[in-house]
Amino acid sequence: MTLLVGKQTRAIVQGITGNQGSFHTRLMREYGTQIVAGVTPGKGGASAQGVAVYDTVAAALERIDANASIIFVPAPFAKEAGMEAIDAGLNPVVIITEMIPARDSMVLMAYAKEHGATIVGPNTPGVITPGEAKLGIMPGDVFSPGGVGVASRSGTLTYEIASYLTRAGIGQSTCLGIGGDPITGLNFVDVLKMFRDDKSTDAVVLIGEIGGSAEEDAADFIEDTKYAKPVAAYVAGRAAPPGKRMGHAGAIITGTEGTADAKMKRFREVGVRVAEVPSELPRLLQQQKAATIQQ
Amino acid sequence: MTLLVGKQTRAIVQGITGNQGSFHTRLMREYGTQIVAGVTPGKGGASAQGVAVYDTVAAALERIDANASIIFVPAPFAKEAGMEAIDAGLNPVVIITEMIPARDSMVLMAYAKEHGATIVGPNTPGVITPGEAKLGIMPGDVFSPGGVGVASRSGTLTYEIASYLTRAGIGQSTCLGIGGDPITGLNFVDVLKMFRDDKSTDAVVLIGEIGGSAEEDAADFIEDTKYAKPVAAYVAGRAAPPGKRMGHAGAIITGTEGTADAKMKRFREVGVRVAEVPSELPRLLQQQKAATIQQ
Amino acid sequence: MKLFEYESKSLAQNLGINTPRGGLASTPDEARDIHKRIGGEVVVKAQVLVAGRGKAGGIKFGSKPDETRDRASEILSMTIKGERVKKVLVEQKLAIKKELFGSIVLDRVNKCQTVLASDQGGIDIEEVASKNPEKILRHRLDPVFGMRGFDARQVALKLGYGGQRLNALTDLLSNLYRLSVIYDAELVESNPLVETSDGKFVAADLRVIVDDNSLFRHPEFQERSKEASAEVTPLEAKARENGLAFVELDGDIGIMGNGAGLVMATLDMVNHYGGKPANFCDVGGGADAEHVATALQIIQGDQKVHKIFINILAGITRCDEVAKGIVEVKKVVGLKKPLVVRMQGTNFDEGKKILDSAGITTLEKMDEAARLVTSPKVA
Amino acid sequence: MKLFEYESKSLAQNLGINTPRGGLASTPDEARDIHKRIGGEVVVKAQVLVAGRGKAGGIKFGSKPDETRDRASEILSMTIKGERVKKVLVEQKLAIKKELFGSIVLDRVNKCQTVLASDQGGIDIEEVASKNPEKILRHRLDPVFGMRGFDARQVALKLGYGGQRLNALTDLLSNLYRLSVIYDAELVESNPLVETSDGKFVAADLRVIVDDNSLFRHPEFQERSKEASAEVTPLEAKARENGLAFVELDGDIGIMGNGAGLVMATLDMVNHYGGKPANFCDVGGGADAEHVATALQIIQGDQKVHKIFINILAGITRCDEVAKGIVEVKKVVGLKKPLVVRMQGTNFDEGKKILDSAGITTLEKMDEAARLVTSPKVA
Repeated sequence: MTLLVGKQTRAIVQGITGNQGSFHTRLMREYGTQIVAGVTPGKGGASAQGVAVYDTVAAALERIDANASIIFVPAPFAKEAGMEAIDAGLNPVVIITEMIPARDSMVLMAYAKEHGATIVGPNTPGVITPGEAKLGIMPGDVFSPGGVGVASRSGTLTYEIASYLTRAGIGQSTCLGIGGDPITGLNFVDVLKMFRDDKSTDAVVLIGEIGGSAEEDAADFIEDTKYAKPVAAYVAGRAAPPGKRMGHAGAIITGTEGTADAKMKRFREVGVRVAEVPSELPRLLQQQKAATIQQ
Repeated sequence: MTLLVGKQTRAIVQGITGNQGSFHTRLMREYGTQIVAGVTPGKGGASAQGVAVYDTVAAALERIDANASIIFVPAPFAKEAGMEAIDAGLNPVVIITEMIPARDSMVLMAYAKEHGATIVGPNTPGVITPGEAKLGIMPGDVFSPGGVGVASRSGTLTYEIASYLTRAGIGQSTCLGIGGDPITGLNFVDVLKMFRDDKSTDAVVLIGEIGGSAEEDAADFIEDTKYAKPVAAYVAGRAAPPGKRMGHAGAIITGTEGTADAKMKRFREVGVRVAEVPSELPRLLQQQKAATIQQ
Repeated sequence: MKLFEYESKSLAQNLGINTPRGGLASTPDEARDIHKRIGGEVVVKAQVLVAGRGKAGGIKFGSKPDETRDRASEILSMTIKGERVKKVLVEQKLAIKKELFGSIVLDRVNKCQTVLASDQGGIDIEEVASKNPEKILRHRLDPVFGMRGFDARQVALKLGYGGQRLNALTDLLSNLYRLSVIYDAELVESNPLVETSDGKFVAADLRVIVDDNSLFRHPEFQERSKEASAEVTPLEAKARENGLAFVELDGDIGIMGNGAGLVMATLDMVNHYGGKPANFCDVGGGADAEHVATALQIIQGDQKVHKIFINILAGITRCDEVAKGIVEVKKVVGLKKPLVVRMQGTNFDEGKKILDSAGITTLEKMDEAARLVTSPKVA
Repeated sequence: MKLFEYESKSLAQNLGINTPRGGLASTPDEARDIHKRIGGEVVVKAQVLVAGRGKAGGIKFGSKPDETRDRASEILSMTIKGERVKKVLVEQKLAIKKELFGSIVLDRVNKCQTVLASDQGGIDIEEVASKNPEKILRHRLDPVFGMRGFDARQVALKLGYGGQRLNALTDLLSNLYRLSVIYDAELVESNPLVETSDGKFVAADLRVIVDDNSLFRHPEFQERSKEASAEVTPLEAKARENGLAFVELDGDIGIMGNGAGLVMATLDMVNHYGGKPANFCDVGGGADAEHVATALQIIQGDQKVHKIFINILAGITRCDEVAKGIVEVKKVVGLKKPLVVRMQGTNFDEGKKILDSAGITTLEKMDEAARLVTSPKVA
């Protein structure tokens, strides 16, 4: 069983007839992902990118089998789209939509927890298992199959780092964006657990950024559980001033909390190798691997 | 372990300083119930009927151990009082308060379900295990210990029937009011399950009334599960006109639904003996017991 | 509390729910003027709270304003199931493509709200329910999260709609749900809910029942809830003002007791022994002498009552208080009808003594008392 | 979006939250008049969005109206942390018994709202948090059911209150929570939250930050959110109007890129190699030529920018579109500062060709480009 998404994934695209939904349905299918249906209210009976469109997820499931969802609907409707996917038993639910009100995310995450569903995002590039399938908007060609699990709070920066890894001959098991919002379904700790239990993953890269304490929590977890797989990290935003939102809703230093330096320091304290610039990551991973093998 | 309430019960009274709360705290204690604390916001530090009063349930639990709650707070605050008891892990939660909005009850029952708590009521006389303890407002002296479980949608009528049973030498295992509201924590089916699994109970009396389908659902359950213990019933409201609320919020015949005759008919179809007048019940129970033994 | 159609529609309009254009008239001339204003053909509908006004002739059509005045005049002089018609709603006749049924009800079994809907609207929905139960669609709503867009959409889809109409019907259902939340309605029902030939959905009729227990948080209904309406007889209104649970019936034996279940059982028992109860009167738990006296006076003030049965099983209530109340009535205004009193429980001895010394007999058993009050001995 | 103290208090008053009596003044004379109207002693407070106005001298007291006018005059001529003071709040001085701290924050880790409170208010709460962390009380709220009465009561109790004051503080906390719900606030903070000598609780100061992502459902903030405020520099305001995520910094290298993380990493790398970024500018995913051109023009229009670094990792974004945007700016207004362009990914070849033919060099590696733009070679 591949982590979160793989050959076995049969996904519904919610918001399939929008620009992004339609465009990425094509790219996901080209990458090999099974997209089995689309949903757009009021467009039932149409087809988008060769995929049948339904008015509701329930209506789609009367005709096809599915086990995952990717959501592109506009922010005001994203909470309910997530609930609709959860009610229908789809899992995981990947929410690409950005600019969702924090209160909506908060309620949706509580709903997901109650129903045992995994939410990736919101405001995420999605998740990819290179060579198998992707539920997301990442360019497939910068990734390559292999053993490094990558979790990130950002999109393009993940592609940048994945392409460094790929060029250095380091393939990836699963790469995912936890999302750039203050409230996301998965945090780094959740993902560290998944990677720990995933046989295809032998090392982990965390791509953090300023704001919140996801990185510190990950460091605590690594320390407390004596995390068995090597972890390397990069934290974006050392040059960011306090009190300013750096593009992502979650990327803001409040008071003295959430600075990149503090996060990097904490990572180093628990034995995580931290890159000063993203391009250092392949080298760090190789060093860390070597060190782990020596132990 | 006694059903719902017994010697082991250590109850908190929410709304202890009100007229009803205070009065019944005295009577419950006189009956032998362990009342370990009271709660009234703003009255922390006081004492009522010799019981220490706290401002919140959590504050009470910092000082004492408790495992059940009985709620007398006014209707506008009852939903939150129930949640407070549930959050504190008290179980069961008996809600005496009447006139609670149906929407509040609906939300509270969902909350209780999510947290695995049992709610008795609202709008119930409570629950009594004769000779052991009572969490409720029923007069203790009409009940006597024995083997008949009694579940009712009404208060005074339950006392009337219990006193018939007691006078006829038929004791009761546990008697409880499920509540006179449209939405209650327990319904007859829940109680039938409890009585089925309760070793102290060897026969069951259901006291129904017009409105809703609690009696029909009980009959279905008795039929479907080939209910092993004898059941006798009385249904109040044959003389009630359609469309009129007979005192209880839940006692209303809507359209052709919820008539006493239909309920009595359905009970008889599944082998439940139905009393024409309440005073018949002791005789019916004895007959039914005899019949069961013959089988 | 049942709302009149025109009240329900006024709330609905504020939430953006389509209703037919029209107006409320108390006189035939007002009805004619409304017709003049809105033009076309109109329907004139009796504003009553009882169900079944259509079959009773409370809905008529007018193609000209003068005709509308005449129809309104007819309806305004009607009494439907005991309820006098005081107002009529004059509304444009819709260009009906299809009549649906849509409602949001309190679902006692599932402890949530449930949508009931059907593509067979405009007729008695209970008839549909019994003849073609599969024609009624049931969709449960989450008790906490309520109706989400996709809940409404799924219902609209099952009713056979797609495209723009799907979205329009989804919006209307969502707004009916919002109505139920905002006003704590135990029932919101539109029958018929009309699909017009131009693809709109209109609540052609609308019934709203507000949860009585929620009235404390609805100041907007405070005045309304005090009005004696046809839902409540004058006697009931008077009794309820005095804090009694009271339902008027058509027999001749006045009934008073403590506890809804006990009073219902009392009515049943009186019936069982061949008597006919004149009312249901629950004085509740812990009633004092004054409360009992008030109840007794209201009951004996009712012309159709020939004898009275008081049935008290005292728990919180005390027999001596009940007795004092009865004696007080005897002293102040006199006992005007034959009276049977059954008392049992708390302070029975004290109560019995008080009644004995006032020359009123008390029985201790309910059965016995019911048999007595229904016998020719008491008349 | 941060609200000014006076805006936050106005919302709070509508919910029944006690705030000091007072008024808003734009001129010293207005301040004097407000003092005359409310009497007693007053406090004059600079209305700025930046924190730390107290230490900066933005809060002064007036015991007479004329004194208040003078103090207001001083404050109205101040600039606090770069923000010009345009208005002052003139409020009655409270009879303080105790200063508390109370806030409702978005709790990222627990995915809920959390109450932070302390009986040590009126001072920098971060100082309390670092010196006496046990003095800060944390109470998590259920993400779905929010703050129930007993949640607020438990907080008030832990702050040491009982009796009538417990209930009063409970009400105030409940209302602060309601404020956070009604206005989608990611922060509601009262510091100090004052217990007055007569036993009332008053939000002496109040900060509210509205979740920017919720603005679509808050028409009441629509005008306000468009205003360029001190929170946003004029350059930022202009960029944001044009749909760019933009933060002004104080260096000299203008930065543009696609994706918040990538742009942050670009700033870091420029810093790493000894450069100083002049801004953060994220054109987002799938930017077309026009969008890129707009961004470039805004960046080169900034006086302090000496050179520009464009860093694009094309996925949805296409290199040819980016190139077209750059070339368009060159044609229409000219490239006025030295420019380093790094591009990689979708349609790289087409993009490079377009830039090559316009005489603009492109690099493919981010590191290399960052080193180049920070070197003296580019000047």
